[in-house]
Amino acid sequence: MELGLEVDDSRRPYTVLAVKGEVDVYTAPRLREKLVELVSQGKHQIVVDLEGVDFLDSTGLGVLVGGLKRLRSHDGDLTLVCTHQRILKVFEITGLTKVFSIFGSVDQAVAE
Amino acid sequence: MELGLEVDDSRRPYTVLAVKGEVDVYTAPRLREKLVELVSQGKHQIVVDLEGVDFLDSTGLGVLVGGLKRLRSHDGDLTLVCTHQRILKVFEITGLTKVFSIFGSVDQAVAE
Amino acid sequence: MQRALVLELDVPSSPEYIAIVRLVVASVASARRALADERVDDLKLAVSEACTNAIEANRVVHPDAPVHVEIWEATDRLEVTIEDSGLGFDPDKLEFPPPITDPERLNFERGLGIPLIRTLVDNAAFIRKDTGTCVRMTVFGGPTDGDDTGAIYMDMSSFADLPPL
Amino acid sequence: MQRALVLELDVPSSPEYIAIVRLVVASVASARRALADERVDDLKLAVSEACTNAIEANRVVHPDAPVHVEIWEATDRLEVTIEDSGLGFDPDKLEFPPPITDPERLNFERGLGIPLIRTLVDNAAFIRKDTGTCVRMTVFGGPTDGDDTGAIYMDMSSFADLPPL
Ligand SMILES: Nc1ncnc2c1ncn2[C@@H]1O[C@H](COP(=O)(O)OP(=O)(O)O)[C@@H](O)[C@H]1O
Ligand SMILES: Nc1ncnc2c1ncn2[C@@H]1O[C@H](COP(=O)(O)OP(=O)(O)O)[C@@H](O)[C@H]1O
Repeated sequence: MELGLEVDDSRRPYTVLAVKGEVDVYTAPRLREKLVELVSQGKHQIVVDLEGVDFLDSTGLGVLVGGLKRLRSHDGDLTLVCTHQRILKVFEITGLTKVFSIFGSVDQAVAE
Repeated sequence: MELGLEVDDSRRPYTVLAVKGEVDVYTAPRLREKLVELVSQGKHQIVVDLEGVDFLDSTGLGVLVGGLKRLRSHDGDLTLVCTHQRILKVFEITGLTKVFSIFGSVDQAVAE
Repeated sequence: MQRALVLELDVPSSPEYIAIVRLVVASVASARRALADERVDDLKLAVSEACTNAIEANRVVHPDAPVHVEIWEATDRLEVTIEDSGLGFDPDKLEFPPPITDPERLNFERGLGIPLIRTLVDNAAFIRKDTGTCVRMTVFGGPTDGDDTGAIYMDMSSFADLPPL
Repeated sequence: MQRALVLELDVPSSPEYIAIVRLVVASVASARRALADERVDDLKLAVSEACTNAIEANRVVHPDAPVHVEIWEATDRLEVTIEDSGLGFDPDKLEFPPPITDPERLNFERGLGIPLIRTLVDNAAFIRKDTGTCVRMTVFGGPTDGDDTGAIYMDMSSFADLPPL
Protein backbone atom coordinates (compact mmCIF):
# COMPACT_ATOMS: atom_id res chain seq x y z
CA MET A 1 0.00 0.00 0.00
CA GLU A 2 3.06 2.24 -0.07
CA LEU A 3 3.59 4.50 -3.05
CA GLY A 4 7.21 4.68 -4.18
CA LEU A 5 8.30 8.16 -5.32
CA GLU A 6 11.87 8.58 -6.50
CA VAL A 7 13.29 11.80 -7.88
CA ASP A 8 16.19 11.75 -10.35
CA ASP A 9 17.68 15.19 -10.95
CA SER A 10 20.60 14.06 -13.08
CA ARG A 11 18.89 14.69 -16.41
CA ARG A 12 18.71 18.50 -16.45
CA PRO A 13 16.62 20.34 -17.44
CA TYR A 14 14.37 17.35 -16.80
CA THR A 15 13.40 16.01 -13.43
CA VAL A 16 12.35 12.39 -13.50
CA LEU A 17 9.83 11.23 -10.92
CA ALA A 18 9.57 7.43 -10.83
CA VAL A 19 6.31 6.21 -9.30
CA LYS A 20 5.96 2.67 -7.93
CA GLY A 21 2.87 0.88 -6.67
CA GLU A 22 -0.85 1.56 -6.86
CA VAL A 23 -2.16 5.08 -7.45
CA ASP A 24 -5.67 5.51 -6.06
CA VAL A 25 -7.46 7.94 -3.75
CA TYR A 26 -5.39 6.64 -0.83
CA THR A 27 -1.97 7.15 -2.39
CA ALA A 28 -2.65 9.95 -4.92
CA PRO A 29 -2.28 12.73 -2.28
CA ARG A 30 1.37 11.76 -1.87
CA LEU A 31 1.92 11.97 -5.61
CA ARG A 32 0.26 15.37 -5.66
CA GLU A 33 2.36 16.63 -2.76
CA LYS A 34 5.53 15.49 -4.48
CA LEU A 35 4.59 17.25 -7.73
CA VAL A 36 3.72 20.43 -5.83
CA GLU A 37 7.07 20.23 -4.05
CA LEU A 38 8.99 19.81 -7.31
CA VAL A 39 7.18 22.70 -8.98
CA SER A 40 7.82 24.91 -5.95
CA GLN A 41 11.54 24.07 -6.30
CA GLY A 42 11.42 25.56 -9.78
CA LYS A 43 11.39 22.20 -11.59
CA HIS A 44 9.21 22.83 -14.59
CA GLN A 45 10.12 19.95 -16.91
CA ILE A 46 8.89 16.87 -15.16
CA VAL A 47 8.92 13.35 -16.55
CA VAL A 48 6.65 11.04 -14.56
CA ASP A 49 7.85 7.47 -15.02
CA LEU A 50 4.86 5.15 -14.61
CA GLU A 51 6.69 1.91 -15.45
CA GLY A 52 6.54 0.78 -11.83
CA VAL A 53 2.83 1.50 -11.47
CA ASP A 54 0.59 -1.57 -11.15
CA PHE A 55 -2.68 0.27 -10.88
CA LEU A 56 -3.89 3.78 -11.69
CA ASP A 57 -7.43 5.08 -11.37
CA SER A 58 -9.13 8.37 -12.15
CA THR A 59 -7.82 9.95 -8.96
CA GLY A 60 -4.30 9.39 -10.25
CA LEU A 61 -5.28 10.76 -13.65
CA GLY A 62 -6.67 13.85 -11.93
CA VAL A 63 -3.40 14.48 -10.14
CA LEU A 64 -1.41 14.12 -13.36
CA VAL A 65 -3.77 16.47 -15.23
CA GLY A 66 -3.51 18.95 -12.37
CA GLY A 67 0.27 18.74 -12.49
CA LEU A 68 0.33 19.24 -16.25
CA LYS A 69 -1.89 22.29 -15.95
CA ARG A 70 0.25 23.80 -13.22
CA LEU A 71 3.44 23.21 -15.21
CA ARG A 72 2.03 24.61 -18.45
CA SER A 73 1.17 27.81 -16.58
CA HIS A 74 4.92 28.03 -15.86
CA ASP A 75 5.75 27.29 -19.51
CA GLY A 76 6.85 23.88 -18.39
CA ASP A 77 5.59 20.42 -19.21
CA LEU A 78 4.72 17.12 -17.61
CA THR A 79 5.37 14.10 -19.80
CA LEU A 80 4.86 10.42 -19.06
CA VAL A 81 6.79 7.20 -19.50
CA CYS A 82 4.48 4.22 -19.84
CA THR A 83 4.51 0.99 -21.83
CA HIS A 84 2.21 -1.24 -19.77
CA GLN A 85 -1.00 -1.90 -21.66
CA ARG A 86 -3.20 -1.93 -18.56
CA ILE A 87 -2.08 1.57 -17.61
CA LEU A 88 -2.04 3.00 -21.15
CA LYS A 89 -5.60 1.80 -21.51
CA VAL A 90 -6.79 4.17 -18.78
CA PHE A 91 -5.30 7.11 -20.69
CA GLU A 92 -6.82 5.88 -23.93
CA ILE A 93 -10.36 5.42 -22.61
CA THR A 94 -10.35 8.88 -21.07
CA GLY A 95 -8.88 10.53 -24.16
CA LEU A 96 -5.86 11.67 -22.16
CA THR A 97 -3.40 10.16 -24.63
CA LYS A 98 -4.11 13.32 -26.62
CA VAL A 99 -3.36 15.57 -23.67
CA PHE A 100 -0.11 13.98 -22.45
CA SER A 101 3.04 13.15 -24.34
CA ILE A 102 3.66 9.52 -23.50
CA PHE A 103 7.07 7.92 -24.15
CA GLY A 104 8.37 4.36 -24.18
CA SER A 105 11.35 5.08 -21.93
CA VAL A 106 12.88 7.79 -19.79
CA ASP A 107 15.68 8.13 -22.36
CA GLN A 108 13.15 8.92 -25.05
CA ALA A 109 11.28 11.33 -22.80
CA VAL A 110 14.39 13.38 -22.03
CA ALA A 111 15.69 13.22 -25.62
CA GLU A 112 12.77 15.00 -27.25
CA MET B 1 -4.74 -20.23 -6.33
CA GLU B 2 -3.10 -22.86 -8.50
CA LEU B 3 -0.77 -25.35 -6.90
CA GLY B 4 2.30 -26.09 -8.98
CA LEU B 5 3.39 -29.74 -8.90
CA GLU B 6 6.44 -30.72 -10.92
CA VAL B 7 7.95 -34.19 -10.94
CA ASP B 8 11.64 -34.67 -11.65
CA ASP B 9 12.57 -38.32 -12.22
CA SER B 10 16.18 -37.76 -13.23
CA ARG B 11 17.61 -38.38 -9.76
CA ARG B 12 16.98 -42.10 -9.36
CA PRO B 13 16.25 -43.73 -7.03
CA TYR B 14 14.79 -40.43 -5.85
CA THR B 15 11.76 -38.76 -7.28
CA VAL B 16 11.65 -35.02 -6.65
CA LEU B 17 8.27 -33.36 -6.39
CA ALA B 18 8.55 -29.57 -6.50
CA VAL B 19 5.52 -27.82 -4.99
CA LYS B 20 4.74 -24.18 -5.79
CA GLY B 21 2.09 -21.91 -4.29
CA GLU B 22 -0.14 -22.12 -1.24
CA VAL B 23 -0.97 -25.45 0.37
CA ASP B 24 -4.26 -25.32 2.24
CA VAL B 25 -7.48 -27.33 2.36
CA TYR B 26 -8.30 -26.13 -1.16
CA THR B 27 -5.06 -27.19 -2.81
CA ALA B 28 -3.90 -30.03 -0.53
CA PRO B 29 -6.09 -32.64 -2.29
CA ARG B 30 -4.03 -32.15 -5.45
CA LEU B 31 -0.82 -32.68 -3.51
CA ARG B 32 -2.26 -35.82 -1.97
CA GLU B 33 -3.41 -37.16 -5.34
CA LYS B 34 0.03 -36.56 -6.81
CA LEU B 35 1.72 -38.39 -3.94
CA VAL B 36 -0.72 -41.29 -4.24
CA GLU B 37 -0.01 -41.44 -7.97
CA LEU B 38 3.77 -41.50 -7.44
CA VAL B 39 3.54 -44.22 -4.82
CA SER B 40 1.30 -46.28 -7.07
CA GLN B 41 3.95 -45.98 -9.79
CA GLY B 42 6.39 -47.66 -7.41
CA LYS B 43 8.24 -44.48 -6.49
CA HIS B 44 9.14 -45.00 -2.87
CA GLN B 45 11.89 -42.44 -2.32
CA ILE B 46 10.20 -39.11 -2.64
CA VAL B 47 11.78 -35.72 -2.02
CA VAL B 48 9.16 -33.00 -1.65
CA ASP B 49 10.75 -29.66 -2.52
CA LEU B 50 8.91 -26.93 -0.59
CA GLU B 51 11.13 -24.03 -1.69
CA GLY B 52 8.38 -22.63 -3.90
CA VAL B 53 5.71 -22.86 -1.21
CA ASP B 54 4.49 -19.49 0.14
CA PHE B 55 2.03 -20.86 2.61
CA LEU B 56 1.44 -24.22 4.28
CA ASP B 57 -1.15 -25.01 6.92
CA SER B 58 -2.03 -28.09 8.94
CA THR B 59 -3.93 -29.62 6.03
CA GLY B 60 -0.70 -29.61 4.06
CA LEU B 61 1.16 -31.07 7.04
CA GLY B 62 -1.45 -33.80 7.23
CA VAL B 63 -0.92 -34.75 3.61
CA LEU B 64 2.85 -34.88 4.07
CA VAL B 65 2.52 -37.01 7.23
CA GLY B 66 0.12 -39.31 5.38
CA GLY B 67 2.58 -39.62 2.51
CA LEU B 68 5.46 -40.38 4.85
CA LYS B 69 3.46 -43.06 6.61
CA ARG B 70 2.43 -44.65 3.34
CA LEU B 71 6.01 -44.65 2.03
CA ARG B 72 7.49 -46.06 5.25
CA SER B 73 5.07 -48.96 4.95
CA HIS B 74 6.80 -49.65 1.60
CA ASP B 75 10.23 -49.26 3.21
CA GLY B 76 10.49 -45.96 1.38
CA ASP B 77 10.84 -42.43 2.68
CA LEU B 78 9.50 -38.95 2.14
CA THR B 79 12.01 -36.21 2.82
CA LEU B 80 11.63 -32.45 2.53
CA VAL B 81 13.61 -29.56 1.10
CA CYS B 82 12.85 -26.33 2.91
CA THR B 83 14.86 -23.28 3.93
CA HIS B 84 12.17 -20.62 4.31
CA GLN B 85 11.75 -19.66 7.92
CA ARG B 86 8.01 -19.12 7.69
CA ILE B 87 7.46 -22.68 6.44
CA LEU B 88 10.03 -24.32 8.71
CA LYS B 89 8.29 -22.68 11.65
CA VAL B 90 5.12 -24.69 11.01
CA PHE B 91 7.11 -27.92 11.24
CA GLU B 92 8.87 -26.71 14.35
CA ILE B 93 5.73 -25.71 16.26
CA THR B 94 4.06 -29.02 15.51
CA GLY B 95 7.15 -31.05 16.40
CA LEU B 96 7.30 -32.46 12.88
CA THR B 97 10.92 -31.45 12.42
CA LYS B 98 11.60 -34.61 14.42
CA VAL B 99 9.48 -36.75 12.14
CA PHE B 100 10.73 -35.53 8.75
CA SER B 101 14.26 -35.27 7.41
CA ILE B 102 14.48 -31.69 6.18
CA PHE B 103 17.27 -30.63 3.83
CA GLY B 104 18.59 -27.30 2.63
CA SER B 105 18.58 -28.24 -1.06
CA VAL B 106 17.50 -30.99 -3.42
CA ASP B 107 21.19 -31.88 -3.96
CA GLN B 108 21.60 -32.50 -0.25
CA ALA B 109 18.37 -34.47 -0.07
CA VAL B 110 19.41 -36.88 -2.83
CA ALA B 111 23.01 -37.13 -1.60
CA GLU B 112 22.23 -38.63 1.78
CA MET C 1 -26.86 -22.00 -11.80
CA GLN C 2 -29.12 -19.41 -10.24
CA ARG C 3 -27.89 -15.99 -9.31
CA ALA C 4 -26.16 -16.59 -6.01
CA LEU C 5 -24.49 -14.34 -3.49
CA VAL C 6 -20.84 -15.30 -3.29
CA LEU C 7 -19.37 -12.87 -0.86
CA GLU C 8 -20.21 -9.84 1.25
CA LEU C 9 -17.72 -7.34 2.53
CA ASP C 10 -18.13 -4.21 4.64
CA VAL C 11 -15.23 -1.80 4.79
CA PRO C 12 -14.90 1.59 6.47
CA SER C 13 -15.40 4.70 4.34
CA SER C 14 -11.71 5.31 4.27
CA PRO C 15 -9.46 5.34 1.19
CA GLU C 16 -7.00 2.77 2.46
CA TYR C 17 -9.60 -0.01 2.19
CA ILE C 18 -10.19 0.39 -1.52
CA ALA C 19 -7.06 -1.65 -2.26
CA ILE C 20 -8.52 -4.51 -0.21
CA VAL C 21 -11.81 -4.38 -2.10
CA ARG C 22 -9.87 -4.50 -5.39
CA LEU C 23 -7.88 -7.47 -4.12
CA VAL C 24 -10.98 -9.39 -3.07
CA VAL C 25 -12.89 -8.73 -6.28
CA ALA C 26 -9.90 -9.63 -8.44
CA SER C 27 -9.28 -12.84 -6.46
CA VAL C 28 -12.87 -13.98 -6.74
CA ALA C 29 -13.11 -13.00 -10.40
CA SER C 30 -9.97 -14.92 -11.34
CA ALA C 31 -10.83 -17.93 -9.21
CA ARG C 32 -14.44 -18.28 -10.25
CA ARG C 33 -14.69 -17.05 -13.82
CA ALA C 34 -13.12 -17.80 -17.14
CA LEU C 35 -12.03 -14.20 -17.57
CA ALA C 36 -8.91 -12.93 -19.31
CA ASP C 37 -6.50 -11.09 -17.01
CA GLU C 38 -7.38 -7.95 -18.90
CA ARG C 39 -11.06 -8.25 -18.02
CA VAL C 40 -10.15 -8.75 -14.38
CA ASP C 41 -8.08 -5.56 -14.55
CA ASP C 42 -11.03 -3.71 -16.07
CA LEU C 43 -13.31 -4.90 -13.30
CA LYS C 44 -10.75 -3.91 -10.68
CA LEU C 45 -10.57 -0.40 -12.03
CA ALA C 46 -14.36 -0.03 -12.25
CA VAL C 47 -14.68 -1.29 -8.66
CA SER C 48 -12.03 1.15 -7.52
CA GLU C 49 -13.90 4.06 -9.12
CA ALA C 50 -17.21 3.02 -7.59
CA CYS C 51 -15.63 2.61 -4.15
CA THR C 52 -13.97 6.00 -4.36
CA ASN C 53 -17.36 7.58 -5.09
CA ALA C 54 -19.10 5.55 -2.38
CA ILE C 55 -16.57 6.63 0.22
CA GLU C 56 -16.89 10.23 -0.81
CA ALA C 57 -20.69 10.00 -0.68
CA ASN C 58 -20.65 8.45 2.81
CA ARG C 59 -18.20 11.01 4.14
CA VAL C 60 -20.63 13.86 3.52
CA VAL C 61 -23.49 12.49 5.56
CA HIS C 62 -22.50 9.22 7.26
CA PRO C 63 -18.73 9.07 7.66
CA ASP C 64 -19.07 6.12 10.00
CA ALA C 65 -21.20 4.08 7.61
CA PRO C 66 -19.33 1.31 5.83
CA VAL C 67 -19.20 0.71 2.12
CA HIS C 68 -21.02 -2.54 1.44
CA VAL C 69 -19.68 -4.81 -1.29
CA GLU C 70 -21.41 -7.88 -2.67
CA ILE C 71 -20.26 -10.34 -5.29
CA TRP C 72 -22.94 -12.34 -7.06
CA GLU C 73 -22.61 -14.96 -9.70
CA ALA C 74 -24.70 -16.76 -12.27
CA THR C 75 -23.65 -19.20 -14.99
CA ASP C 76 -22.79 -16.49 -17.47
CA ARG C 77 -21.87 -13.51 -15.33
CA LEU C 78 -20.26 -12.03 -12.28
CA GLU C 79 -21.86 -9.02 -10.60
CA VAL C 80 -20.25 -6.70 -8.10
CA THR C 81 -22.37 -4.20 -6.19
CA ILE C 82 -20.96 -1.28 -4.23
CA GLU C 83 -23.43 0.37 -1.90
CA ASP C 84 -23.16 3.56 0.12
CA SER C 85 -25.41 5.57 2.46
CA GLY C 86 -24.88 8.88 0.71
CA LEU C 87 -27.28 11.43 -0.72
CA GLY C 88 -27.49 9.85 -4.16
CA PHE C 89 -27.15 11.47 -7.56
CA ASP C 90 -28.58 11.32 -11.03
CA PRO C 91 -26.02 9.66 -13.31
CA ASP C 92 -27.82 10.98 -16.39
CA LYS C 93 -27.38 14.57 -15.29
CA LEU C 94 -23.64 14.61 -14.88
CA GLU C 95 -21.66 17.34 -16.58
CA PHE C 96 -19.38 15.79 -19.14
CA PRO C 97 -15.83 17.01 -19.46
CA PRO C 98 -15.35 19.12 -22.62
CA PRO C 99 -13.75 17.38 -25.60
CA ILE C 100 -10.06 16.85 -25.19
CA THR C 101 -9.32 19.33 -27.98
CA ASP C 102 -10.78 22.12 -25.87
CA PRO C 103 -8.08 23.92 -23.82
CA GLU C 104 -10.68 24.01 -21.05
CA ARG C 105 -10.21 20.25 -20.80
CA LEU C 106 -7.30 20.73 -18.45
CA ASN C 107 -9.60 22.24 -15.86
CA PHE C 108 -11.37 18.92 -15.53
CA GLU C 109 -9.42 16.79 -13.19
CA ARG C 110 -12.54 15.00 -12.12
CA GLY C 111 -15.64 13.45 -13.59
CA LEU C 112 -13.77 10.55 -15.18
CA GLY C 113 -14.96 7.88 -12.78
CA ILE C 114 -18.46 7.18 -14.07
CA PRO C 115 -17.43 7.22 -17.76
CA LEU C 116 -14.65 4.76 -16.90
CA ILE C 117 -17.07 2.45 -15.09
CA ARG C 118 -19.46 2.50 -18.04
CA THR C 119 -16.68 1.69 -20.50
CA LEU C 120 -14.94 -1.00 -18.49
CA VAL C 121 -17.76 -3.37 -17.52
CA ASP C 122 -20.39 -5.02 -19.69
CA ASN C 123 -23.22 -3.45 -17.76
CA ALA C 124 -23.30 -0.70 -15.14
CA ALA C 125 -26.44 0.27 -13.22
CA PHE C 126 -26.62 3.17 -10.78
CA ILE C 127 -29.51 2.33 -8.49
CA ARG C 128 -31.01 5.00 -6.29
CA LYS C 129 -32.02 3.58 -2.91
CA ASP C 130 -33.81 5.15 0.03
CA THR C 131 -30.61 4.97 1.94
CA GLY C 132 -28.02 5.75 -0.70
CA THR C 133 -26.66 4.48 -3.98
CA CYS C 134 -25.96 0.98 -5.23
CA VAL C 135 -23.67 0.62 -8.24
CA ARG C 136 -24.03 -2.75 -9.94
CA MET C 137 -21.31 -3.78 -12.35
CA THR C 138 -21.65 -6.92 -14.48
CA VAL C 139 -19.06 -8.80 -16.49
CA PHE C 140 -19.99 -11.75 -18.64
CA GLY C 141 -17.89 -14.89 -18.78
CA GLY C 142 -18.43 -18.51 -17.82
CA PRO C 143 -17.41 -20.22 -14.63
CA THR C 144 -14.02 -21.86 -14.43
CA ASP C 145 -13.69 -25.62 -14.16
CA GLY C 146 -13.28 -25.38 -10.44
CA ASP C 147 -16.88 -24.23 -10.20
CA ASP C 148 -18.20 -27.14 -8.26
CA THR C 149 -15.82 -26.82 -5.39
CA GLY C 150 -17.74 -29.38 -3.40
CA ALA C 151 -16.38 -32.08 -5.65
CA ILE C 152 -12.76 -31.41 -4.88
CA TYR C 153 -13.22 -30.86 -1.18
CA MET C 154 -10.92 -33.20 0.66
CA ASP C 155 -12.71 -35.28 3.18
CA MET C 156 -10.17 -34.81 5.86
CA SER C 157 -9.72 -38.49 6.56
CA SER C 158 -6.26 -39.93 6.34
CA PHE C 159 -4.47 -41.73 3.55
CA ALA C 160 -5.51 -44.91 5.28
CA ASP C 161 -9.00 -44.55 3.86
CA LEU C 162 -7.74 -44.59 0.30
CA PRO C 163 -7.94 -47.84 -1.60
CA PRO C 164 -4.76 -49.85 -1.07
CA LEU C 165 -2.07 -48.94 -3.58
CA MET D 1 -9.02 4.34 20.52
CA GLN D 2 -12.00 2.22 21.47
CA ARG D 3 -12.45 -1.28 20.15
CA ALA D 4 -13.87 -0.70 16.69
CA LEU D 5 -15.11 -2.99 13.97
CA VAL D 6 -12.89 -2.52 10.95
CA LEU D 7 -14.21 -4.97 8.43
CA GLU D 8 -16.78 -7.70 7.97
CA LEU D 9 -16.58 -10.43 5.40
CA ASP D 10 -18.91 -13.31 4.59
CA VAL D 11 -17.58 -16.09 2.41
CA PRO D 12 -19.14 -19.38 1.32
CA SER D 13 -18.22 -22.51 3.24
CA SER D 14 -15.98 -23.63 0.46
CA PRO D 15 -12.20 -24.18 0.63
CA GLU D 16 -11.32 -21.87 -2.22
CA TYR D 17 -12.34 -18.81 -0.21
CA ILE D 18 -9.88 -19.35 2.60
CA ALA D 19 -7.11 -17.82 0.50
CA ILE D 20 -9.19 -14.65 0.17
CA VAL D 21 -9.76 -14.47 3.92
CA ARG D 22 -6.01 -14.82 4.46
CA LEU D 23 -5.36 -12.08 1.92
CA VAL D 24 -7.82 -9.69 3.54
CA VAL D 25 -6.59 -10.30 7.08
CA ALA D 26 -2.95 -9.95 6.05
CA SER D 27 -3.66 -6.73 4.13
CA VAL D 28 -5.50 -5.14 7.02
CA ALA D 29 -2.94 -6.32 9.55
CA SER D 30 -0.01 -4.90 7.58
CA ALA D 31 -1.77 -1.67 6.71
CA ARG D 32 -3.17 -0.90 10.14
CA ARG D 33 -0.72 -2.34 12.64
CA ALA D 34 2.93 -2.02 13.46
CA LEU D 35 3.46 -5.76 13.12
CA ALA D 36 6.56 -7.55 11.88
CA ASP D 37 5.99 -9.55 8.70
CA GLU D 38 6.51 -12.66 10.77
CA ARG D 39 3.60 -11.80 13.05
CA VAL D 40 1.41 -11.19 10.04
CA ASP D 41 2.37 -14.64 8.74
CA ASP D 42 1.49 -16.17 12.11
CA LEU D 43 -1.91 -14.50 12.07
CA LYS D 44 -2.51 -15.65 8.49
CA LEU D 45 -1.82 -19.24 9.43
CA ALA D 46 -4.04 -19.09 12.53
CA VAL D 47 -6.84 -17.56 10.46
CA SER D 48 -6.45 -20.27 7.84
CA GLU D 49 -6.75 -23.00 10.48
CA ALA D 50 -9.84 -21.41 12.02
CA CYS D 51 -11.48 -20.99 8.60
CA THR D 52 -10.76 -24.59 7.67
CA ASN D 53 -12.49 -25.72 10.86
CA ALA D 54 -15.40 -23.30 10.38
CA ILE D 55 -16.01 -24.55 6.84
CA GLU D 56 -15.89 -28.14 7.99
CA ALA D 57 -18.31 -27.37 10.83
CA ASN D 58 -20.77 -25.62 8.52
CA ARG D 59 -20.63 -28.38 5.95
CA VAL D 60 -22.05 -30.90 8.39
CA VAL D 61 -25.23 -29.02 9.24
CA HIS D 62 -25.47 -25.82 7.21
CA PRO D 63 -23.44 -26.17 4.01
CA ASP D 64 -25.06 -23.02 2.64
CA ALA D 65 -24.25 -20.90 5.64
CA PRO D 66 -21.33 -18.52 5.14
CA VAL D 67 -18.29 -18.20 7.32
CA HIS D 68 -18.43 -14.78 8.95
CA VAL D 69 -15.16 -12.92 9.48
CA GLU D 70 -14.74 -9.74 11.49
CA ILE D 71 -11.66 -7.65 12.08
CA TRP D 72 -11.67 -5.42 15.13
CA GLU D 73 -9.04 -3.06 16.37
CA ALA D 74 -8.09 -1.16 19.47
CA THR D 75 -5.02 0.93 20.21
CA ASP D 76 -2.91 -2.01 21.27
CA ARG D 77 -4.41 -4.95 19.40
CA LEU D 78 -6.00 -6.45 16.36
CA GLU D 79 -8.70 -9.08 16.74
CA VAL D 80 -9.96 -11.43 14.08
CA THR D 81 -13.10 -13.49 14.68
CA ILE D 82 -14.15 -16.43 12.54
CA GLU D 83 -17.70 -17.56 13.11
CA ASP D 84 -19.56 -20.62 11.84
CA SER D 85 -23.03 -22.13 12.25
CA GLY D 86 -21.81 -25.58 13.14
CA LEU D 87 -22.51 -27.86 16.08
CA GLY D 88 -19.75 -26.52 18.28
CA PHE D 89 -17.12 -28.39 20.28
CA ASP D 90 -15.28 -28.27 23.55
CA PRO D 91 -11.71 -27.18 22.89
CA ASP D 92 -10.61 -28.41 26.31
CA LYS D 93 -11.69 -31.93 25.54
CA LEU D 94 -9.71 -32.48 22.36
CA GLU D 95 -7.55 -35.52 22.08
CA PHE D 96 -3.95 -34.46 21.80
CA PRO D 97 -1.67 -36.14 19.31
CA PRO D 98 0.78 -38.48 21.06
CA PRO D 99 4.32 -37.21 21.60
CA ILE D 100 6.34 -37.14 18.41
CA THR D 101 8.63 -39.84 19.73
CA ASP D 102 5.74 -42.29 19.74
CA PRO D 103 5.57 -44.30 16.48
CA GLU D 104 1.81 -43.85 16.77
CA ARG D 105 2.39 -40.18 15.96
CA LEU D 106 2.31 -40.93 12.28
CA ASN D 107 -1.30 -41.95 12.57
CA PHE D 108 -2.22 -38.42 13.48
CA GLU D 109 -2.59 -36.40 10.36
CA ARG D 110 -5.08 -34.16 12.01
CA GLY D 111 -5.62 -32.31 15.26
CA LEU D 112 -2.84 -29.83 14.59
CA GLY D 113 -5.08 -26.84 13.83
CA ILE D 114 -6.14 -25.80 17.33
CA PRO D 115 -2.65 -26.21 18.83
CA LEU D 116 -1.27 -24.09 15.98
CA ILE D 117 -3.84 -21.37 16.58
CA ARG D 118 -3.03 -21.30 20.30
CA THR D 119 0.69 -21.04 19.63
CA LEU D 120 0.58 -18.47 16.84
CA VAL D 121 -1.58 -15.70 18.27
CA ASP D 122 -1.28 -13.83 21.56
CA ASN D 123 -4.73 -14.88 22.64
CA ALA D 124 -7.19 -17.41 21.24
CA ALA D 125 -10.75 -17.82 22.52
CA PHE D 126 -13.17 -20.50 21.34
CA ILE D 127 -16.60 -19.11 22.08
CA ARG D 128 -19.61 -21.39 22.04
CA LYS D 129 -22.64 -19.60 20.62
CA ASP D 130 -26.24 -20.69 20.27
CA THR D 131 -25.72 -20.83 16.57
CA GLY D 132 -22.20 -22.16 16.24
CA THR D 133 -18.64 -21.32 17.17
CA CYS D 134 -16.75 -18.04 17.20
CA VAL D 135 -12.97 -18.21 17.29
CA ARG D 136 -11.41 -14.94 18.41
CA MET D 137 -7.72 -14.45 17.75
CA THR D 138 -5.84 -11.45 19.14
CA VAL D 139 -2.43 -10.07 18.27
CA PHE D 140 -0.93 -7.17 20.15
CA GLY D 141 0.89 -4.35 18.40
CA GLY D 142 0.34 -0.64 17.99
CA PRO D 143 -1.32 1.13 15.08
CA THR D 144 0.83 2.33 12.21
CA ASP D 145 1.35 6.03 11.57
CA GLY D 146 -1.33 6.01 8.94
CA ASP D 147 -3.90 5.36 11.63
CA ASP D 148 -5.85 8.56 11.28
CA THR D 149 -6.62 8.12 7.64
CA GLY D 150 -9.00 11.06 7.70
CA ALA D 151 -6.06 13.40 7.88
CA ILE D 152 -4.53 12.27 4.63
CA TYR D 153 -7.73 12.03 2.68
CA MET D 154 -7.39 14.16 -0.41
CA ASP D 155 -10.14 16.67 -0.74
CA MET D 156 -10.69 16.06 -4.38
CA SER D 157 -10.44 19.71 -5.39
CA SER D 158 -7.92 20.61 -8.04
CA PHE D 159 -4.41 21.97 -7.83
CA ALA D 160 -5.98 25.41 -8.26
CA ASP D 161 -7.04 25.45 -4.61
CA LEU D 162 -3.52 25.05 -3.38
CA PRO D 163 -1.71 28.16 -2.22
CA PRO D 164 0.13 29.78 -5.16
CA LEU D 165 3.56 28.30 -5.59
N1 LIG E 1 -22.18 6.93 -5.08
C1 LIG E 1 -22.40 8.25 -5.31
N2 LIG E 1 -23.18 8.98 -4.49
C2 LIG E 1 -23.41 10.29 -4.70
N3 LIG E 1 -22.90 10.97 -5.76
C3 LIG E 1 -22.12 10.30 -6.63
C4 LIG E 1 -21.83 8.92 -6.47
N4 LIG E 1 -21.05 8.52 -7.50
C5 LIG E 1 -20.85 9.61 -8.26
N5 LIG E 1 -21.50 10.69 -7.74
C6 LIG E 1 -21.53 12.05 -8.29
O1 LIG E 1 -21.16 12.00 -9.64
C7 LIG E 1 -20.03 12.85 -9.87
C8 LIG E 1 -19.16 12.25 -10.96
O2 LIG E 1 -18.54 11.09 -10.50
P1 LIG E 1 -17.24 10.54 -11.23
O3 LIG E 1 -17.51 10.44 -12.68
O4 LIG E 1 -16.80 9.30 -10.55
O5 LIG E 1 -16.15 11.66 -11.05
P2 LIG E 1 -15.57 12.29 -9.72
O6 LIG E 1 -15.87 11.34 -8.59
O7 LIG E 1 -14.11 12.40 -10.02
O8 LIG E 1 -16.27 13.61 -9.57
C9 LIG E 1 -19.36 12.98 -8.52
O9 LIG E 1 -18.62 14.15 -8.42
C10 LIG E 1 -20.55 12.96 -7.58
O10 LIG E 1 -21.13 14.24 -7.49
N1 LIG F 1 -15.38 -24.43 14.53
C1 LIG F 1 -15.52 -25.70 14.94
N2 LIG F 1 -16.77 -26.25 15.07
C2 LIG F 1 -16.91 -27.53 15.47
N3 LIG F 1 -15.87 -28.33 15.78
C3 LIG F 1 -14.62 -27.86 15.68
C4 LIG F 1 -14.37 -26.52 15.27
N4 LIG F 1 -13.04 -26.32 15.28
C5 LIG F 1 -12.48 -27.47 15.68
N5 LIG F 1 -13.42 -28.40 15.93
C6 LIG F 1 -13.21 -29.79 16.38
O1 LIG F 1 -11.91 -29.89 16.94
C7 LIG F 1 -11.15 -30.87 16.27
C8 LIG F 1 -9.71 -30.50 16.24
O2 LIG F 1 -9.50 -29.38 15.37
P1 LIG F 1 -8.07 -29.07 14.80
O3 LIG F 1 -7.09 -29.04 15.91
O4 LIG F 1 -8.17 -27.85 13.96
O5 LIG F 1 -7.69 -30.32 13.90
P2 LIG F 1 -8.44 -30.92 12.66
O6 LIG F 1 -9.37 -29.89 12.14
O7 LIG F 1 -7.34 -31.27 11.73
O8 LIG F 1 -9.15 -32.13 13.19
C9 LIG F 1 -11.81 -31.00 14.90
O9 LIG F 1 -11.59 -32.26 14.34
C10 LIG F 1 -13.27 -30.76 15.23
O10 LIG F 1 -13.87 -31.94 15.72
